[in-house]
Amino acid sequence: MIAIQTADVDIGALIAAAKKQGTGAVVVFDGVVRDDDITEMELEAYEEVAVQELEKIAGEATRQFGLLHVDIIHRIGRLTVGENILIIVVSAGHRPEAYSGSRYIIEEIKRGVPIWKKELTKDGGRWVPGEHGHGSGKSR
Amino acid sequence: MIAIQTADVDIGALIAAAKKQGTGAVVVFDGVVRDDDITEMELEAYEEVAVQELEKIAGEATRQFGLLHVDIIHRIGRLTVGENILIIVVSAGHRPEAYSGSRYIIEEIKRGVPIWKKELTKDGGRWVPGEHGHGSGKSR
Amino acid sequence: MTVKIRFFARFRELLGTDIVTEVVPGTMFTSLITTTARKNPAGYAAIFDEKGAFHEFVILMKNGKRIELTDAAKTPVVDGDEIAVFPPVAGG
Amino acid sequence: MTVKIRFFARFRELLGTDIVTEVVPGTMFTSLITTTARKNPAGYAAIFDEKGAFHEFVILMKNGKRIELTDAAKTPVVDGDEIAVFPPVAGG
Repeated sequence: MIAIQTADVDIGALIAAAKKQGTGAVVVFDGVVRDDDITEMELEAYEEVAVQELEKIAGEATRQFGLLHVDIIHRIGRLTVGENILIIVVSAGHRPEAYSGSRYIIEEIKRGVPIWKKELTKDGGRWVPGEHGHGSGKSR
Repeated sequence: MIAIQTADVDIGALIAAAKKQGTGAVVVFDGVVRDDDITEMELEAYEEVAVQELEKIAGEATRQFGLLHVDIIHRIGRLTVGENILIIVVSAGHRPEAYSGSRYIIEEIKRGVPIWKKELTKDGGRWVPGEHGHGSGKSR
Repeated sequence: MTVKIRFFARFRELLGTDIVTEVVPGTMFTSLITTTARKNPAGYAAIFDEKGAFHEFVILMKNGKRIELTDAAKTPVVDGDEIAVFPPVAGG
Repeated sequence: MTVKIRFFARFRELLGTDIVTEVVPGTMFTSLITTTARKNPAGYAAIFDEKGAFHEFVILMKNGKRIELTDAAKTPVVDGDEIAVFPPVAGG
Protein backbone atom coordinates (compact mmCIF):
# COMPACT_ATOMS: atom_id res chain seq x y z
CA MET A 1 0.00 0.00 0.00
CA ILE A 2 1.42 3.31 -1.14
CA ALA A 3 -0.64 6.30 -0.06
CA ILE A 4 -0.77 9.96 0.81
CA GLN A 5 -3.71 10.39 3.13
CA THR A 6 -5.07 12.24 6.13
CA ALA A 7 -6.16 9.10 8.00
CA ASP A 8 -3.89 7.18 10.34
CA VAL A 9 -3.22 3.47 9.78
CA ASP A 10 -3.16 0.33 11.92
CA ILE A 11 0.54 -0.57 11.97
CA GLY A 12 -0.14 -3.97 13.54
CA ALA A 13 -2.37 -4.89 10.62
CA LEU A 14 0.23 -3.67 8.12
CA ILE A 15 2.90 -5.86 9.77
CA ALA A 16 0.62 -8.89 9.62
CA ALA A 17 -0.04 -8.27 5.93
CA ALA A 18 3.68 -7.75 5.21
CA LYS A 19 4.54 -11.33 6.19
CA LYS A 20 4.69 -12.70 2.67
CA GLN A 21 6.07 -16.17 2.00
CA GLY A 22 9.79 -16.23 2.80
CA THR A 23 9.68 -13.38 5.32
CA GLY A 24 12.21 -13.58 8.14
CA ALA A 25 12.35 -9.92 9.10
CA VAL A 26 9.95 -6.99 9.11
CA VAL A 27 11.24 -3.48 9.78
CA VAL A 28 8.88 -0.59 10.52
CA PHE A 29 9.82 3.07 10.47
CA ASP A 30 7.34 5.40 12.10
CA GLY A 31 8.06 9.11 11.81
CA VAL A 32 6.31 11.06 14.53
CA VAL A 33 5.46 14.72 15.13
CA ARG A 34 8.14 15.78 17.62
CA ASP A 35 7.43 18.20 20.41
CA ASP A 36 9.74 21.00 19.21
CA ASP A 37 7.75 23.69 21.02
CA ILE A 38 4.99 23.38 18.47
CA THR A 39 1.26 23.15 18.85
CA GLU A 40 0.57 21.23 15.64
CA MET A 41 2.04 20.41 12.28
CA GLU A 42 0.41 21.04 8.91
CA LEU A 43 1.46 18.83 6.01
CA GLU A 44 0.91 19.49 2.35
CA ALA A 45 1.72 17.42 -0.73
CA TYR A 46 1.71 17.67 -4.50
CA GLU A 47 -0.31 14.51 -4.25
CA GLU A 48 -0.31 13.02 -7.74
CA VAL A 49 3.42 13.52 -8.13
CA ALA A 50 4.20 12.45 -4.56
CA VAL A 51 2.36 9.15 -4.98
CA GLN A 52 4.20 8.48 -8.24
CA GLU A 53 7.50 9.21 -6.52
CA LEU A 54 6.68 6.93 -3.59
CA GLU A 55 5.79 4.14 -5.99
CA LYS A 56 9.05 4.63 -7.83
CA ILE A 57 11.00 4.53 -4.55
CA ALA A 58 9.17 1.40 -3.38
CA GLY A 59 9.93 -0.32 -6.68
CA GLU A 60 13.57 0.64 -6.59
CA ALA A 61 13.92 -0.53 -2.95
CA THR A 62 12.23 -3.82 -3.82
CA ARG A 63 14.68 -4.42 -6.67
CA GLN A 64 17.78 -3.25 -4.87
CA PHE A 65 17.19 -5.06 -1.57
CA GLY A 66 15.01 -7.99 -2.63
CA LEU A 67 12.14 -6.85 -0.44
CA LEU A 68 9.07 -9.05 -0.27
CA HIS A 69 6.63 -6.30 0.67
CA VAL A 70 6.63 -2.52 0.98
CA ASP A 71 4.06 -0.14 2.48
CA ILE A 72 4.55 3.62 2.53
CA ILE A 73 1.85 5.79 4.05
CA HIS A 74 2.56 9.50 4.29
CA ARG A 75 -0.02 11.55 6.08
CA ILE A 76 -1.03 15.09 5.22
CA GLY A 77 -3.26 17.63 6.90
CA ARG A 78 -3.03 18.76 10.49
CA LEU A 79 -1.29 16.49 12.99
CA THR A 80 -0.59 16.90 16.70
CA VAL A 81 2.51 16.01 18.68
CA GLY A 82 3.03 12.25 18.85
CA GLU A 83 0.94 11.48 15.78
CA ASN A 84 2.31 9.34 12.96
CA ILE A 85 3.54 11.29 9.95
CA LEU A 86 5.10 8.55 7.86
CA ILE A 87 4.89 4.79 8.19
CA ILE A 88 7.19 2.53 6.20
CA VAL A 89 6.79 -1.24 6.55
CA VAL A 90 9.14 -3.57 4.69
CA SER A 91 9.66 -7.31 4.82
CA ALA A 92 12.58 -9.40 3.60
CA GLY A 93 14.07 -12.83 4.04
CA HIS A 94 16.79 -11.55 6.33
CA ARG A 95 17.42 -8.52 8.50
CA PRO A 96 20.21 -6.74 6.57
CA GLU A 97 17.94 -6.28 3.55
CA ALA A 98 14.98 -5.24 5.69
CA TYR A 99 16.97 -2.56 7.54
CA SER A 100 18.76 -1.29 4.43
CA GLY A 101 15.59 -1.24 2.36
CA SER A 102 13.71 0.68 5.04
CA ARG A 103 16.51 3.22 5.41
CA TYR A 104 16.81 3.64 1.65
CA ILE A 105 13.11 4.47 1.42
CA ILE A 106 13.10 7.15 4.11
CA GLU A 107 16.25 8.81 2.74
CA GLU A 108 14.79 8.92 -0.77
CA ILE A 109 11.54 10.37 0.55
CA LYS A 110 13.44 13.12 2.35
CA ARG A 111 15.40 13.78 -0.81
CA GLY A 112 12.78 13.99 -3.46
CA VAL A 113 9.09 13.61 -2.71
CA PRO A 114 7.06 16.85 -2.99
CA ILE A 115 5.71 17.10 0.55
CA TRP A 116 6.11 20.04 2.90
CA LYS A 117 5.65 20.52 6.63
CA LYS A 118 4.75 23.63 8.54
CA GLU A 119 5.26 23.69 12.28
CA LEU A 120 2.52 25.68 13.95
CA THR A 121 3.63 27.52 17.06
CA LYS A 122 2.05 29.90 19.50
CA ASP A 123 3.53 32.79 17.49
CA GLY A 124 2.46 31.56 14.06
CA GLY A 125 4.29 28.96 12.08
CA ARG A 126 7.46 28.07 10.24
CA TRP A 127 7.99 25.92 7.18
CA VAL A 128 10.40 23.09 7.88
CA PRO A 129 13.45 23.48 5.62
CA GLY A 130 14.22 20.39 3.57
CA GLU A 131 17.29 18.33 4.45
CA HIS A 132 18.42 18.63 0.85
CA GLY A 133 18.91 22.02 -0.77
CA HIS A 134 17.20 20.84 -3.89
CA GLY A 135 14.61 18.24 -3.81
CA SER A 136 12.47 16.59 -6.28
CA GLY A 137 13.37 13.18 -7.47
CA LYS A 138 12.78 13.93 -11.12
CA SER A 139 16.32 15.09 -11.78
CA ARG A 140 18.08 12.14 -10.21
CA MET B 1 9.60 -3.88 28.56
CA ILE B 2 12.31 -6.50 28.40
CA ALA B 3 10.98 -10.05 28.38
CA ILE B 4 11.48 -13.66 27.39
CA GLN B 5 8.03 -15.14 27.07
CA THR B 6 5.84 -17.58 25.18
CA ALA B 7 3.03 -15.09 24.55
CA ASP B 8 2.92 -12.81 21.53
CA VAL B 9 2.67 -9.05 21.95
CA ASP B 10 0.61 -6.24 20.44
CA ILE B 11 3.19 -4.31 18.43
CA GLY B 12 0.79 -1.42 17.83
CA ALA B 13 0.41 -0.95 21.57
CA LEU B 14 4.19 -1.09 22.07
CA ILE B 15 4.68 1.61 19.42
CA ALA B 16 2.11 3.84 21.10
CA ALA B 17 3.84 3.39 24.46
CA ALA B 18 7.28 4.06 22.93
CA LYS B 19 6.35 7.62 21.96
CA LYS B 20 8.03 9.30 24.91
CA GLN B 21 8.46 13.08 25.00
CA GLY B 22 10.89 14.14 22.29
CA THR B 23 10.22 11.17 20.00
CA GLY B 24 10.53 11.86 16.28
CA ALA B 25 11.20 8.32 15.08
CA VAL B 26 10.19 4.83 16.13
CA VAL B 27 11.86 1.80 14.54
CA VAL B 28 10.47 -1.70 14.98
CA PHE B 29 12.31 -4.90 14.15
CA ASP B 30 10.15 -8.01 13.98
CA GLY B 31 11.98 -11.30 13.48
CA VAL B 32 9.65 -13.91 12.03
CA VAL B 33 9.75 -17.72 11.67
CA ARG B 34 10.74 -18.16 8.04
CA ASP B 35 9.36 -20.93 5.88
CA ASP B 36 12.65 -22.80 5.36
CA ASP B 37 10.91 -26.13 4.74
CA ILE B 38 10.07 -26.38 8.39
CA THR B 39 6.90 -27.30 10.18
CA GLU B 40 7.57 -25.39 13.38
CA MET B 41 10.35 -23.85 15.43
CA GLU B 42 11.14 -24.63 19.06
CA LEU B 43 12.92 -21.94 21.06
CA GLU B 44 14.73 -22.36 24.34
CA ALA B 45 16.47 -19.86 26.60
CA TYR B 46 18.62 -19.75 29.70
CA GLU B 47 15.99 -17.35 30.90
CA GLU B 48 17.47 -15.59 33.92
CA VAL B 49 20.75 -14.95 32.13
CA ALA B 50 19.06 -14.06 28.83
CA VAL B 51 16.89 -11.41 30.51
CA GLN B 52 19.95 -9.93 32.23
CA GLU B 53 21.78 -9.81 28.91
CA LEU B 54 18.82 -8.16 27.15
CA GLU B 55 18.66 -5.55 29.89
CA LYS B 56 22.36 -4.88 29.53
CA ILE B 57 22.02 -4.53 25.74
CA ALA B 58 19.02 -2.20 26.10
CA GLY B 59 20.95 -0.04 28.56
CA GLU B 60 24.00 0.10 26.35
CA ALA B 61 21.90 0.98 23.27
CA THR B 62 20.12 3.70 25.22
CA ARG B 63 23.42 5.26 26.26
CA GLN B 64 25.18 4.88 22.94
CA PHE B 65 22.34 6.12 20.72
CA GLY B 66 20.39 8.35 23.07
CA LEU B 67 17.27 6.23 22.77
CA LEU B 68 14.14 7.41 24.55
CA HIS B 69 12.53 4.00 24.89
CA VAL B 70 13.46 0.35 24.27
CA ASP B 71 11.32 -2.80 24.25
CA ILE B 72 12.80 -6.22 23.60
CA ILE B 73 10.49 -9.22 23.64
CA HIS B 74 12.00 -12.57 22.71
CA ARG B 75 9.59 -15.45 22.48
CA ILE B 76 10.33 -19.04 23.44
CA GLY B 77 8.41 -22.28 23.06
CA ARG B 78 6.92 -23.59 19.87
CA LEU B 79 6.20 -21.16 17.04
CA THR B 80 4.81 -21.70 13.57
CA VAL B 81 5.85 -20.12 10.27
CA GLY B 82 5.05 -16.41 10.19
CA GLU B 83 4.92 -16.01 13.96
CA ASN B 84 6.91 -13.30 15.70
CA ILE B 85 10.14 -14.51 17.34
CA LEU B 86 11.70 -11.26 18.44
CA ILE B 87 10.25 -7.78 18.62
CA ILE B 88 12.47 -4.76 19.19
CA VAL B 89 10.86 -1.33 19.48
CA VAL B 90 13.04 1.75 19.92
CA SER B 91 12.27 5.43 19.86
CA ALA B 92 14.60 8.39 19.44
CA GLY B 93 14.51 12.06 18.57
CA HIS B 94 15.72 11.43 15.03
CA ARG B 95 15.89 8.54 12.61
CA PRO B 96 19.65 7.84 12.49
CA GLU B 97 19.71 7.03 16.20
CA ALA B 98 16.53 4.95 15.99
CA TYR B 99 17.83 2.82 13.10
CA SER B 100 21.32 2.43 14.55
CA GLY B 101 20.04 1.63 18.03
CA SER B 102 17.64 -0.99 16.67
CA ARG B 103 20.37 -2.61 14.58
CA TYR B 104 22.82 -2.59 17.48
CA ILE B 105 20.32 -4.42 19.65
CA ILE B 106 19.60 -7.22 17.18
CA GLU B 107 23.29 -7.76 16.43
CA GLU B 108 24.13 -7.96 20.12
CA ILE B 109 21.31 -10.42 20.71
CA LYS B 110 22.59 -12.65 17.91
CA ARG B 111 26.06 -12.39 19.37
CA GLY B 112 25.58 -13.13 22.98
CA VAL B 113 22.19 -13.90 24.48
CA PRO B 114 21.70 -17.55 25.55
CA ILE B 115 18.75 -18.51 23.36
CA TRP B 116 18.61 -21.41 20.92
CA LYS B 117 16.33 -22.36 18.06
CA LYS B 118 15.49 -25.77 16.70
CA GLU B 119 13.82 -26.04 13.32
CA LEU B 120 11.34 -28.88 13.29
CA THR B 121 11.03 -30.60 9.94
CA LYS B 122 9.14 -33.56 8.57
CA ASP B 123 12.28 -35.68 9.16
CA GLY B 124 12.97 -34.49 12.70
CA GLY B 125 14.76 -31.32 13.57
CA ARG B 126 17.97 -29.35 13.40
CA TRP B 127 19.44 -26.86 15.82
CA VAL B 128 20.10 -23.55 14.14
CA PRO B 129 23.84 -22.80 14.28
CA GLY B 130 24.67 -19.43 15.81
CA GLU B 131 25.95 -16.66 13.56
CA HIS B 132 28.93 -16.26 15.87
CA GLY B 133 31.20 -19.21 16.64
CA HIS B 134 31.27 -18.32 20.28
CA GLY B 135 28.48 -16.60 21.90
CA SER B 136 27.70 -15.39 25.25
CA GLY B 137 28.04 -11.76 25.98
CA LYS B 138 29.86 -12.28 29.24
CA SER B 139 33.33 -12.32 27.71
CA ARG B 140 32.98 -9.16 25.70
CA MET C 1 -5.15 28.64 -24.46
CA THR C 2 -5.21 27.97 -20.71
CA VAL C 3 -2.70 26.54 -18.27
CA LYS C 4 -2.90 25.81 -14.57
CA ILE C 5 -0.28 27.02 -12.11
CA ARG C 6 0.12 25.23 -8.80
CA PHE C 7 2.21 26.79 -6.04
CA PHE C 8 3.00 24.81 -2.91
CA ALA C 9 3.95 25.48 0.70
CA ARG C 10 5.31 29.00 1.28
CA PHE C 11 4.76 29.94 -2.36
CA ARG C 12 1.13 28.86 -2.10
CA GLU C 13 0.61 30.95 1.02
CA LEU C 14 1.91 34.03 -0.81
CA LEU C 15 0.45 33.51 -4.28
CA GLY C 16 -2.46 31.09 -4.02
CA THR C 17 -2.68 27.91 -6.06
CA ASP C 18 -4.56 26.19 -8.87
CA ILE C 19 -4.43 29.41 -10.82
CA VAL C 20 -5.99 28.86 -14.23
CA THR C 21 -4.76 31.49 -16.63
CA GLU C 22 -5.09 32.44 -20.31
CA VAL C 23 -1.80 32.61 -22.15
CA VAL C 24 -0.87 33.46 -25.70
CA PRO C 25 0.85 30.77 -27.78
CA GLY C 26 4.63 30.96 -27.48
CA THR C 27 4.62 32.06 -23.82
CA MET C 28 7.63 30.70 -22.02
CA PHE C 29 7.64 29.04 -18.63
CA THR C 30 9.72 31.74 -16.91
CA SER C 31 7.71 34.65 -18.20
CA LEU C 32 4.43 33.03 -17.18
CA ILE C 33 5.63 32.50 -13.63
CA THR C 34 7.16 35.97 -13.49
CA THR C 35 3.88 37.58 -14.52
CA THR C 36 1.88 35.49 -12.08
CA ALA C 37 4.25 36.09 -9.16
CA ARG C 38 4.27 39.87 -9.69
CA LYS C 39 0.78 40.01 -8.21
CA ASN C 40 2.41 39.83 -4.77
CA PRO C 41 5.84 41.38 -4.12
CA ALA C 42 6.57 38.96 -1.27
CA GLY C 43 5.61 36.05 -3.51
CA TYR C 44 7.81 37.38 -6.28
CA ALA C 45 10.74 37.83 -3.89
CA ALA C 46 10.27 34.28 -2.59
CA ILE C 47 10.76 32.84 -6.08
CA PHE C 48 13.02 35.34 -7.89
CA ASP C 49 16.17 37.17 -6.89
CA GLU C 50 16.74 40.92 -7.39
CA LYS C 51 17.98 40.27 -10.95
CA GLY C 52 14.76 38.49 -11.84
CA ALA C 53 16.34 35.02 -11.96
CA PHE C 54 14.88 32.04 -10.12
CA HIS C 55 16.35 31.46 -6.66
CA GLU C 56 18.51 28.38 -7.12
CA PHE C 57 16.40 26.36 -4.67
CA VAL C 58 13.14 26.77 -6.61
CA ILE C 59 11.76 23.62 -8.22
CA LEU C 60 9.70 23.70 -11.40
CA MET C 61 7.55 20.99 -12.89
CA LYS C 62 5.53 20.75 -16.04
CA ASN C 63 2.88 18.03 -15.97
CA GLY C 64 4.68 16.29 -13.11
CA LYS C 65 8.10 16.31 -14.77
CA ARG C 66 10.97 18.40 -13.52
CA ILE C 67 12.08 21.35 -15.64
CA GLU C 68 15.59 22.68 -15.01
CA LEU C 69 15.67 26.35 -14.02
CA THR C 70 18.10 27.03 -16.86
CA ASP C 71 15.69 25.55 -19.41
CA ALA C 72 12.60 27.37 -18.19
CA ALA C 73 13.20 30.58 -20.17
CA LYS C 74 13.18 28.66 -23.45
CA THR C 75 10.47 26.09 -22.60
CA PRO C 76 7.07 27.10 -23.98
CA VAL C 77 3.87 26.26 -22.17
CA VAL C 78 1.08 24.70 -24.19
CA ASP C 79 -2.66 24.48 -23.76
CA GLY C 80 -3.66 22.32 -20.78
CA ASP C 81 -0.25 22.30 -19.12
CA GLU C 82 -0.04 21.96 -15.37
CA ILE C 83 2.84 24.06 -14.06
CA ALA C 84 4.11 23.51 -10.51
CA VAL C 85 6.44 25.82 -8.59
CA PHE C 86 7.66 24.91 -5.14
CA PRO C 87 10.42 25.26 -2.52
CA PRO C 88 12.67 22.34 -1.45
CA VAL C 89 10.72 19.34 -0.21
CA ALA C 90 10.59 18.38 3.46
CA GLY C 91 8.55 15.21 3.69
CA GLY C 92 9.17 12.21 5.91
CA MET D 1 27.56 -30.18 49.07
CA THR D 2 25.24 -29.91 46.08
CA VAL D 3 25.45 -28.09 42.78
CA LYS D 4 23.02 -27.81 39.89
CA ILE D 5 24.05 -28.43 36.30
CA ARG D 6 22.01 -26.97 33.47
CA PHE D 7 22.56 -28.11 29.91
CA PHE D 8 20.85 -26.31 27.06
CA ALA D 9 19.78 -27.02 23.48
CA ARG D 10 21.55 -30.02 21.92
CA PHE D 11 23.42 -30.72 25.14
CA ARG D 12 20.13 -30.78 27.07
CA GLU D 13 18.61 -33.22 24.60
CA LEU D 14 21.54 -35.59 25.11
CA LEU D 15 22.17 -35.18 28.83
CA GLY D 16 19.05 -33.76 30.46
CA THR D 17 19.09 -30.60 32.54
CA ASP D 18 18.67 -29.24 36.05
CA ILE D 19 20.82 -32.07 37.34
CA VAL D 20 21.33 -31.63 41.06
CA THR D 21 24.40 -33.55 42.15
CA GLU D 22 26.44 -34.16 45.29
CA VAL D 23 30.08 -33.18 44.97
CA VAL D 24 33.03 -33.39 47.33
CA PRO D 25 34.72 -30.14 48.29
CA GLY D 26 37.55 -29.24 45.92
CA THR D 27 35.85 -30.65 42.83
CA MET D 28 36.82 -28.68 39.75
CA PHE D 29 34.47 -27.42 37.08
CA THR D 30 35.90 -29.56 34.29
CA SER D 31 35.93 -32.81 36.23
CA LEU D 32 32.32 -32.32 37.34
CA ILE D 33 31.13 -31.80 33.78
CA THR D 34 33.26 -34.68 32.51
CA THR D 35 31.77 -37.06 35.05
CA THR D 36 28.23 -35.89 34.34
CA ALA D 37 28.62 -36.06 30.55
CA ARG D 38 30.04 -39.60 30.64
CA LYS D 39 26.53 -40.89 31.34
CA ASN D 40 25.84 -40.60 27.62
CA PRO D 41 28.61 -41.13 25.03
CA ALA D 42 26.88 -38.90 22.48
CA GLY D 43 26.50 -36.20 25.12
CA TYR D 44 30.16 -36.54 26.08
CA ALA D 45 31.25 -36.35 22.43
CA ALA D 46 29.12 -33.25 21.91
CA ILE D 47 31.02 -31.39 24.64
CA PHE D 48 34.51 -32.94 24.66
CA ASP D 49 36.95 -33.86 21.92
CA GLU D 50 38.79 -37.20 21.69
CA LYS D 51 41.54 -35.90 23.98
CA GLY D 52 38.99 -35.06 26.68
CA ALA D 53 39.28 -31.27 26.20
CA PHE D 54 36.24 -29.03 25.74
CA HIS D 55 35.29 -28.38 22.13
CA GLU D 56 36.31 -24.78 21.57
CA PHE D 57 32.71 -23.71 20.89
CA VAL D 58 31.39 -24.86 24.28
CA ILE D 59 30.26 -22.10 26.63
CA LEU D 60 30.44 -22.46 30.41
CA MET D 61 28.81 -20.36 33.06
CA LYS D 62 28.91 -20.39 36.83
CA ASN D 63 26.02 -18.58 38.48
CA GLY D 64 25.32 -16.71 35.27
CA LYS D 65 28.90 -15.55 34.72
CA ARG D 66 31.06 -16.81 31.90
CA ILE D 67 33.99 -19.10 32.79
CA GLU D 68 36.76 -19.42 30.20
CA LEU D 69 37.34 -22.99 29.03
CA THR D 70 41.00 -22.65 29.95
CA ASP D 71 40.12 -21.68 33.52
CA ALA D 72 37.57 -24.44 34.10
CA ALA D 73 40.08 -27.13 35.15
CA LYS D 74 41.31 -24.97 38.02
CA THR D 75 37.97 -23.41 39.04
CA PRO D 76 36.40 -25.21 42.00
CA VAL D 77 32.65 -25.53 42.37
CA VAL D 78 31.12 -24.64 45.71
CA ASP D 79 27.90 -25.53 47.47
CA GLY D 80 24.85 -24.06 45.75
CA ASP D 81 26.58 -23.23 42.47
CA GLU D 82 24.56 -23.24 39.28
CA ILE D 83 26.68 -24.53 36.41
CA ALA D 84 25.54 -23.99 32.81
CA VAL D 85 26.97 -25.70 29.74
CA PHE D 86 25.75 -24.81 26.28
CA PRO D 87 26.53 -24.60 22.56
CA PRO D 88 26.83 -21.27 20.66
CA VAL D 89 23.75 -19.10 20.99
CA ALA D 90 21.31 -18.59 18.13
CA GLY D 91 18.66 -16.19 19.35
CA GLY D 92 17.03 -13.37 17.45
